[in-house]
Amino acid sequence: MSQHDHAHEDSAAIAHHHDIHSELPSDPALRVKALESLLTEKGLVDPATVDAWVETYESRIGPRNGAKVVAKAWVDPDYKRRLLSDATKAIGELDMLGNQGQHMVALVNTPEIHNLVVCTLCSCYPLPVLGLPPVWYKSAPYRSRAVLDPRGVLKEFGLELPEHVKIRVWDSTAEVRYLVVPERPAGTERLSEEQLAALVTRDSMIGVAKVKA
Amino acid sequence: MNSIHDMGGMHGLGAVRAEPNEPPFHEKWEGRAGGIVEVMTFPENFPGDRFRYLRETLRPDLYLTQSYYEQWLYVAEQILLEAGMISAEELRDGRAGPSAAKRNDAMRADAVWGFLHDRAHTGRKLAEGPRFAIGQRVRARNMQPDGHTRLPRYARGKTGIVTRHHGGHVLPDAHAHWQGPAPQHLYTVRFTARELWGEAANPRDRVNLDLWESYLEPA
Amino acid sequence: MNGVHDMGGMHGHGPIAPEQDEPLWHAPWEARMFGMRRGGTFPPGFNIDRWRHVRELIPPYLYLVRSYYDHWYMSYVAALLHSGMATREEIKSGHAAPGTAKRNDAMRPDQVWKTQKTGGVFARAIETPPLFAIGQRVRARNINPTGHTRVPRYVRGKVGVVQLHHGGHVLPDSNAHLQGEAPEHLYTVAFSMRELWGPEASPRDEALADLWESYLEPA
Amino acid sequence: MAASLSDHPHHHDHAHSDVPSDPALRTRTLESLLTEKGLVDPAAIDAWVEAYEKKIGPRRGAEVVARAWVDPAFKARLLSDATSAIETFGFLGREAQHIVVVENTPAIHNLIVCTLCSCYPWGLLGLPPRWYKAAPYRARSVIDPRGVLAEFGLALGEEVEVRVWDSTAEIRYLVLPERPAGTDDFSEAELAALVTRDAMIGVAKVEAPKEPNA
Repeated sequence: MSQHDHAHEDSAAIAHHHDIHSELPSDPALRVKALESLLTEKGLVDPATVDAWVETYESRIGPRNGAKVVAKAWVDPDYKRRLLSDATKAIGELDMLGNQGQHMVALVNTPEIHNLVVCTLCSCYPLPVLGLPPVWYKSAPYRSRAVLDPRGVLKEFGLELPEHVKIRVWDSTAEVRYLVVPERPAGTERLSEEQLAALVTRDSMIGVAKVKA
Repeated sequence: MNSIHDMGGMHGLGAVRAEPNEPPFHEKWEGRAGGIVEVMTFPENFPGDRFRYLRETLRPDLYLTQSYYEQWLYVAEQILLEAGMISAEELRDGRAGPSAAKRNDAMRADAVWGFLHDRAHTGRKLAEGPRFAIGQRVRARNMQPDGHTRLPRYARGKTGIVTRHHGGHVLPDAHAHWQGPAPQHLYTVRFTARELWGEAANPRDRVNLDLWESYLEPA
Repeated sequence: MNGVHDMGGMHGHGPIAPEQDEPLWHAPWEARMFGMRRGGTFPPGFNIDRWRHVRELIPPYLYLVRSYYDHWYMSYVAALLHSGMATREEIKSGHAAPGTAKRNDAMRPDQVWKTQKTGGVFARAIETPPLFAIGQRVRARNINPTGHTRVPRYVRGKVGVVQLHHGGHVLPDSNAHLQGEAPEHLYTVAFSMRELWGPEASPRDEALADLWESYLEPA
Repeated sequence: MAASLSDHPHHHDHAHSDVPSDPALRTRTLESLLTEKGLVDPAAIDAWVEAYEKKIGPRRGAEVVARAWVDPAFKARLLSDATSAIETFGFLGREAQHIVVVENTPAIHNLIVCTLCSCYPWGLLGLPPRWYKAAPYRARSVIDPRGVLAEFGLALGEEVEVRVWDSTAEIRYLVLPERPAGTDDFSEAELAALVTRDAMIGVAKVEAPKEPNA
């Protein structure tokens, strides 16, 4: 059986199991509760491990990581150069690599080029530097139109770019993860790296917003 | 409009479930719904293409789950709401508002058979001749109108051969948006399955589409 | 697989409506589902490519209406059922069948941070040199596999310019179906908006996608 | 021709919620409202339903097919200008104004679909079956016609060319199936009785009779 036929059989077999959903309650809270109790009884999950994962992304991993990378790039030209030539290594220097963020590329916004990140196929997102993605990033409206009408999408975020700016939309179709380095806002010359990091928002590191002074 | 209705070439939509000696209407209401939408009074000069366009604006999940005639109800409601012939309150209550005047020009039963065999159609005489000839290689333009169009996504940018010319026909892309019939020459274009789907497709198979002149460019 | 998940370029999905100060979890069950996916035991050889493909196989109407972590629930359930690690009755009841032996190899809390730090490396060394160079014009091949692939429909058949080369990476089309990692050179290719969407698109903007060597051919 | 965005009904925010979810109730509600406003006459609805339940159906298309099988001159007219050839039958009209007949031969098998909605030759075949209007058929018939035909139990040889016709305009297609062997002494009416709706869509062949004149 050719690789193609095998894939076809395999997909059909998996899809068949999705028909269980007509026999399950629609409320996801009930279903997830039942799943956790089943997996615990079978020893397929340790609830304490579930807690640990939740806690990791609630308190240890989030957009503040990415903000630190951006602020450092703003104040340290040599770091910025390293970030541009090999973001994986440069972000690794700050110990901010990890699952869904092992192969990094930094996209520097300039007055002429504005970068925007999407995953049209699912929800790929640089978790170690930005934490978990917002719902809109994982939803059909953004996934469908970011590549087709980026200017229209940015308008819905209240960001209108002048005609002369070139927009580059990066569709995360592989395991490469993208971090937008927004433009440093004017009037922040005297701010410390920490103060600069505090200005950097999650949305500006996806590319749907600019950083305001 | 690149919405869920344009499903040519999609996978994952399940197996074809053909029902042996299937009745035209599975439940009584389906016949009533079909009948309402066919014989009701439409707004003045209502363009038929708009009916298809309004169905495309149905929310994607509803489009995939609601039955066919229920989607007709949605379209009929939109048409009458849009034209102000019914109000949202009237639709909700199923009762005419206090000031609503009753019309007496609805299609009568004895006119239905004639209506179903009426020969008004979308063909139009055109002054200038067709731009493309039978046998000519043409490419379906890579266009992404967010309004109504009859050029499916799977054929855009693909090259085929003109095999038939149907003369002038009303252009849905304009008609569906009250921009008049704007008739254009209509052609049947034949594409090889391999042009559409790559070399894994059967070498012998073909797909034919009826495409308006503005959809096409010389290849 | 040309599933409903491959939505780049679609209309009809409505406004984006970003939520201000959105919480990490919109309900406690979302957090539990997240933790189960990241900490739970999966069938032998299961991998992230297969996880994405199981999710793509969710029936389209459910895919469109169910929330994100509900997709995770449906995908984990399908993986468990497909591999025989759980039965439909167990999924429905939430209890292991009587007499089921309890495993003791589930991930422990003290392994979480290390897993988060080290997991998800997909780069692989490859002996063969890259077929394409930075700056070279390439075309995304017009392939329509029914199995898992990461070349979205909107770029297939389109010509772009290689921007980046990432070395060898695990090939999802093979890995998702447990046919081995089959690593290939991975490139980022830039497509002008006009190449993707036609002459009415912005003259300046472009969309880039990460594409494996087997997805590409010289243009 | 770019459509102005203003005329887009934003389907996300208008009355999805406050129409009855049960379609039967939703139908009754609309019918009673339109009747009260004089926008529809229930008797006309009855007439429409009866027309498609009893009078307009695949038997019409079968008559045209049988005539083409027995009358070569008619068949030639049918293949060159089906609309005028069918004129005399009185079948033209709603969803049957511009007809093209495509002939199946041992070398070519035709299959009709409407990937964008449900276009179908009502005047010749009546209202389309549910599977014709549903997503699985619309999605796959243009990309995997042989797979779809296999689901209808029809296996075609590699040497056969499958031609799929996507009804994207007002042109309505009818398949002229191959005449089955063993029907040489059949009357036109007996031939018509063999012709099924599915054969005229292209998802089936016309079966030869078990025994002649059975």
